Amino acid sequence: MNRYLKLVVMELHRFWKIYAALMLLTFLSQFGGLFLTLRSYLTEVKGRMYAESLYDYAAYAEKHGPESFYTMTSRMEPWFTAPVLLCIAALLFYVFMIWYRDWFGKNPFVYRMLMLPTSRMNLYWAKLTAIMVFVLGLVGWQLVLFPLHMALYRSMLPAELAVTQSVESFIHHHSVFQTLIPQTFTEFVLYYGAGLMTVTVLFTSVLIERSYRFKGIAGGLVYAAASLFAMLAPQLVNDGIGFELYPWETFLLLVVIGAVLLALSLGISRYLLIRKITV
Amino acid sequence: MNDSGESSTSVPAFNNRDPVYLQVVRHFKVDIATGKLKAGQTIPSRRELAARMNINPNTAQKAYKEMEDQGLIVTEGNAPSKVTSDERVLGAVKDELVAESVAAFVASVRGIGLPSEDLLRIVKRAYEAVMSGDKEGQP
Amino acid sequence: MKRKRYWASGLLAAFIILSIGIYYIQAASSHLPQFRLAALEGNEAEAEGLVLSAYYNHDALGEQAEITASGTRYESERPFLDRVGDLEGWMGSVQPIGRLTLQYPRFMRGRAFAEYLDDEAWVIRAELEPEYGVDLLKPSYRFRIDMLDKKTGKSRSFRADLPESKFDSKSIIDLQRFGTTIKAAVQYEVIGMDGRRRESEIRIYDIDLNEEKITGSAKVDFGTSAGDGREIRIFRVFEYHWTKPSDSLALEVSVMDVSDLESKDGTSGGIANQNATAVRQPVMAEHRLVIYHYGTGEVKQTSLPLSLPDASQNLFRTGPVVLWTRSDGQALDLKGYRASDAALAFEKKLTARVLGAESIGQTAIGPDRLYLALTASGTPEVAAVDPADGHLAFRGAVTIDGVDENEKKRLLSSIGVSSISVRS
Amino acid sequence: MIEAVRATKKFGRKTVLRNLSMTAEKGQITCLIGINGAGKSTLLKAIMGLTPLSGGQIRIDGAPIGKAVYEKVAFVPDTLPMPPSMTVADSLQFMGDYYSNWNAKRASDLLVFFRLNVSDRISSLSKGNAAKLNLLHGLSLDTDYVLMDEPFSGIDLFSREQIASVFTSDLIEGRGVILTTHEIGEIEHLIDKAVLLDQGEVRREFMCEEMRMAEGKSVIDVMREVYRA
Repeated sequence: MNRYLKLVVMELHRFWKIYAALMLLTFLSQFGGLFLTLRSYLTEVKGRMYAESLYDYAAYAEKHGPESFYTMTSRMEPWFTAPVLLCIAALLFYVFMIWYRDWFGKNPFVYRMLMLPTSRMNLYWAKLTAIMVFVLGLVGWQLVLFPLHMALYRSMLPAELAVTQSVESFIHHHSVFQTLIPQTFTEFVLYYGAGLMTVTVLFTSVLIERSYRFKGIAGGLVYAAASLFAMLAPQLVNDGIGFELYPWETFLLLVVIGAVLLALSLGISRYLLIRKITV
Repeated sequence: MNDSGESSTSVPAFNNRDPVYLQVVRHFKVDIATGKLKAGQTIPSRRELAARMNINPNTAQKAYKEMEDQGLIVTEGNAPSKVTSDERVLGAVKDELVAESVAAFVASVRGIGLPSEDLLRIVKRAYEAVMSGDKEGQP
Repeated sequence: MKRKRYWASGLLAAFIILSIGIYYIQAASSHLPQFRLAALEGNEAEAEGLVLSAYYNHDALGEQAEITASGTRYESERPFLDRVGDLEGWMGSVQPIGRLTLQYPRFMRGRAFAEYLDDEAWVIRAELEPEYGVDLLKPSYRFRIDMLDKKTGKSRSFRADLPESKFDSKSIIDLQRFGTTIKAAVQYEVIGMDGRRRESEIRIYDIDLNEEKITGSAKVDFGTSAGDGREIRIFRVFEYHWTKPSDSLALEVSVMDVSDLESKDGTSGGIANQNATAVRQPVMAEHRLVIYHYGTGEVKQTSLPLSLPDASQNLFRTGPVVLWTRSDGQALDLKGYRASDAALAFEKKLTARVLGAESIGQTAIGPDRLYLALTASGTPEVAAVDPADGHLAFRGAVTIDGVDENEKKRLLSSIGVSSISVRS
Repeated sequence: MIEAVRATKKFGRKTVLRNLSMTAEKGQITCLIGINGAGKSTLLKAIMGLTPLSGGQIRIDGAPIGKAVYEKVAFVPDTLPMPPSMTVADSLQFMGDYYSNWNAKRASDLLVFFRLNVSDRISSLSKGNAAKLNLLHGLSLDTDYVLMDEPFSGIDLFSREQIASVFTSDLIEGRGVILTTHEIGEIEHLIDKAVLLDQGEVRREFMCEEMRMAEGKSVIDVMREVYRA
């Protein structure tokens, strides 16, 4: 067990510089962008108040209405959601790089990794854990940033123009964040469980490629495509041949298919890592 | 494992064709015959020898066993081995070396077909020259 | 491993658990205000099953909510499994089909949207299936009848070909059973390219369940027909329990005078012609309630008040009574007709003032009540009218407990009721 | 004893190991000799389970290869498999973390013997120093066997001598060593057994001393016979 933990700590350490950069970038882009947007909004308001001779913010609010935090963030797009999408892309890329980096360079670290006196699945679990920690870390980071942004919004905007919104309500109505941070914890576990399953599928594709070099690439792609098709199957059944699945049946089917794919991916990965992988 | 300095036995150049362990034994015989190794003197351990002579430790091990079989060295328990103090054996070593060298010399000279008296005269002169050389310069 | 790295990883893990954990704990524990429907007049039981679909707009984003006598259910606070398993929600507002799906999932699978008869012995489903022969634009139609025997649980289906007709649009609007004969009311319409109904006709088909074929058909004749400059629009009067057996079919027939539209600009006026400068609405020339009695084939009818441009009018049926309502937001005209002979049973005028409200909004029909959405001093209210004689049986208002007066006022003013429905 | 039994390995259509059988005893130094591409490295990797065989089997002390291999056999590949950003000290720390049979005392002795600087980064090490660190990692594990892939090739003379001296030291004693080289040269006296490989097959497998005793041939002589014929 502690070898697994040591491997996890190592995998986390190997990526922390880029990870810290992603967190910092998200903060600067969102917080900085919001600050600039708020400032320009305030100058705009003052300009209009002067032009329309409105004496105080209350009058302005009466005439033009307040500006909620939600609309403020949509004003500053893409600076608010672009960093999030960038982080997602970076992590998706790292799902592959976390394996391939061991094969690169004149001294391929993979020799040493595969010669560690521990089950090779510990390597697999460590990399899987690292990816999930990175993903959840960024989700946590975003959840910490929201109250911070709202505090900035409340501090800079006069009370008359401000609309108090809860983080939860903001997330629930935001097109990007409502999928990243679902409404209930059950859904959070389901969404990120599906995410975990997707990562295992991608890991399996990588390992197929690393085990059967030439036809491996095709094998890897086929496996990923097959898994995607399997996950879409319930929906295809619904639209296709008219055998209509009730919502809870579709949901159940998806969970079962997901679990099967997860088990399949882990099984194949285990077999490849122990039997077929080559340096 | 130490990078020890000068060793009591010189490092011979081994050829690749004769069994290395026999070359080691012969090397010891020469040292005994030439007096470099005195009777009863302790000799380096097997691993030390292998390191000094840059040979395979198993080969060194085999050489020591051969020397023990020929009674050249004596090993009690795991104490370091010693050269035998049995004069008869030491004498025999000299004789064997001389006989071996003479046999090799005779084989190589035979082809020339020199009468034995002349041959003996030449050898005597060469030998005395070398021996007198030994006394002046300290080899 | 260097101690520093271990600590850093531990901290990251703790950060994740805390940030996400706290968010979801806080999200789960924070509750939006619990409004409820309280009775002002009439007894409490009337509010049972009443559901106000509302919009609580407190932070410029707003929440969808359903307010009932027991409290408020917010869409954003519903547990996931509740949402996934919610068949009735999934079926949308078509209540009876949602309940049927819950009761008979296998029978209802795949072809939910159709005409149903849910009597004590059978659930019968009727659909019109197009059969594409040579001319793709003119498919021939046939009845597809599915029957589920409630006692045995077994179901059977059969098809019966519909006779050809020049009408291009056909739909089944009612289904009844008399012994082993099904009576299906089919509405035929000719709909022009501009979406206006040229002609409209109702035929009643007798389908024998044993022989599984059409054994007779009759046209519902209410003595008027489309013609030059006249169009007929026929609608079935909405009933709450439209799947339940009934011995008669209530129809709203309106004859529209389109003569001046067609002759003047040569093109057909009306809603569809968007680019016409002044879009003239066709004028309602006649407006009738027609009752067709399945047993005798008799047609009883009476004339209904004409619709006024700025007032919304509705027709509802609850078993023996057909209600006509017309509201201009300030006053509600109500007429009750007997379904048996289409005679006027009562007439009433309910003004907002009488109801102690500022305005009268949307009307909705329940199993045995007509509901009116009201707003009184910014607070959403509901009035329930007894369809038998039009008297006010119940009045309720949305309220919230455990807050002081002006907080209550502020909260109630941020509620907007969009529709009333009854979930029995 | 490390045993290859009819080991076969194909890369696509190219057969790298062709029904190769050989043995390497514990306590002996066995040398795999062959020109590049003869399958030397592949055999070592196969023994270490770093690449799967297409056919045949590898047995270590009678047991097929599995996870336990890595506490029984140390492998020194031809390049140092450590991330470039790691320092020498990190690499020792790493080995200590994951290998229960890591002998830290011996590691630090070797550091001194090989004159390696603990704070150097792997990426900055010379080829010779990298080879020595690589060897250090392998030898500091208390294993029954040590496999070395071309330990001497392409490094400076002084490092080569240091590495050679290791073979006659207590570090190797009692352990089975398999090393590969394509030019036997000065290490002929160090090896007990020679296995001549050509195109993935064993041409000759013999004990050097017995060859010298019986046929008076050096390893190089045998090589000439095998590779010239």
